[in-house]
Amino acid sequence: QIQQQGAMQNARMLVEKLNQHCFERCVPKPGTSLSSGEETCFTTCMEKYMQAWNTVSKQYVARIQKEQQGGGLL
Amino acid sequence: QIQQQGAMQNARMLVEKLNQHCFERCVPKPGTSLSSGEETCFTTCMEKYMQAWNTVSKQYVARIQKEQQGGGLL
Amino acid sequence: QIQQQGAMQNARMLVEKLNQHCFERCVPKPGTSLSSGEETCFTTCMEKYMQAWNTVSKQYVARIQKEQQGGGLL
Amino acid sequence: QELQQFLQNEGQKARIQASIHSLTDTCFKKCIAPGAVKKGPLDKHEEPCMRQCVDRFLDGNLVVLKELEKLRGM
Amino acid sequence: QELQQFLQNEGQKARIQASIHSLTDTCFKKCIAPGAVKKGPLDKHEEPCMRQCVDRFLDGNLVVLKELEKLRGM
Amino acid sequence: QELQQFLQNEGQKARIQASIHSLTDTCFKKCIAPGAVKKGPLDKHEEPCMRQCVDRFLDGNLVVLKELEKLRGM
Repeated sequence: QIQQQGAMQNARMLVEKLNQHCFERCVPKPGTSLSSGEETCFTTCMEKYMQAWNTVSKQYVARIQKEQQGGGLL
Repeated sequence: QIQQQGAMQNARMLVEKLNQHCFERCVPKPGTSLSSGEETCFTTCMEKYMQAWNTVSKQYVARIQKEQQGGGLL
Repeated sequence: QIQQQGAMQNARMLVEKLNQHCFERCVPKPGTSLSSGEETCFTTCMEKYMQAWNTVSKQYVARIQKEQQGGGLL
Repeated sequence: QELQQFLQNEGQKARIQASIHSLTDTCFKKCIAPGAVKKGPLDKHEEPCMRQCVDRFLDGNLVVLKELEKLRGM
Repeated sequence: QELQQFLQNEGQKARIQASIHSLTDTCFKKCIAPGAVKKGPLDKHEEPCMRQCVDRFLDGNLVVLKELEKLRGM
Repeated sequence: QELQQFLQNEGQKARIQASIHSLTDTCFKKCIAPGAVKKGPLDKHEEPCMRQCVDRFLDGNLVVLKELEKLRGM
């Protein structure tokens, strides 16, 4: 159950960071409604951010594994 | 008691953010003492920040309630 | 044991902030390897940051102690 | 079981409070002109700006949530 | 009861440590010129700047606390 | 003892996840041009930039760790 909580917290954190980040970028001056340009920006930004997170995760984990193996062999 | 702790942590967090924020704004270059201009800036900044927090709290909670009702009706 | 954990978390936090900060400063555009200039920047930045943290710690604790004594005497 | 419900509610409350703090910070930066803060309550530009900032932020969240559901459905 | 006291003290210690980390970050940005960091220990501008930054930050805190007490008294 | 091991592993996992979130944030700012985000997947500049950003960040960490060990040995 602790593991499940960990996964949920991880997903929640991603969505939180993503919202924060894309809001900063896509809505410099909040108006009376979200313009269609701002909405498009949100979806584009969200896709990019999730890909970026994926890339970082893979690269990070691969590097850590490489370092641990290297440490074990030396 | 957990509820009390929650309220206290909330107040503490507000004061912390406020201090952080108003220090950034009011004291660009820290000198040998707080000038009276910097002191005035602090009180003004603090009032604004607390009002801003109030406005955000109300708007946020109202919106969440509206969405939950909407969700219930659909 | 809780105290030990506290000390370890403190050290870990210092290293984390330091890495974050010095990376921002020393590597504006990440390339295919760390240049020797970037590496030098990292060691210099690290030394400065640790000294800065030391100075802040001393000044902060001294001030808090002074205020508590003052409060006790008044 | 009641205890678990209670703890969950407290957890949710803590998350909402944290969102409000972070949103106050974000919107304050967008809505209160940089530099010295003007004396007095939120003025006729600042107050609606803060409210709209909250609403557009939550609009943005909805866009993201909808997209995430679309991705899930694929 | 002793355990509670112990946990409270540990909690306070953790908060002070967190403040010191955050303040180091804030003051480093204000006091150590952006761009490449200069080699060597904190120089004759950086060192007093860091100390004054801590003191002015805590002065600011005091201004805020006094105002809050005034508001409470109303 | 197994429980302790389990909790330690979970703790380490949580720290790695937190690092990945923070690094995504840092590298997104460095690698995805400010302003409106371009539609589509990470392009041929963004993708290697994100990967190199992770690697250079971890290179930087290593430099810091090595320096810390040198300091310890003195």
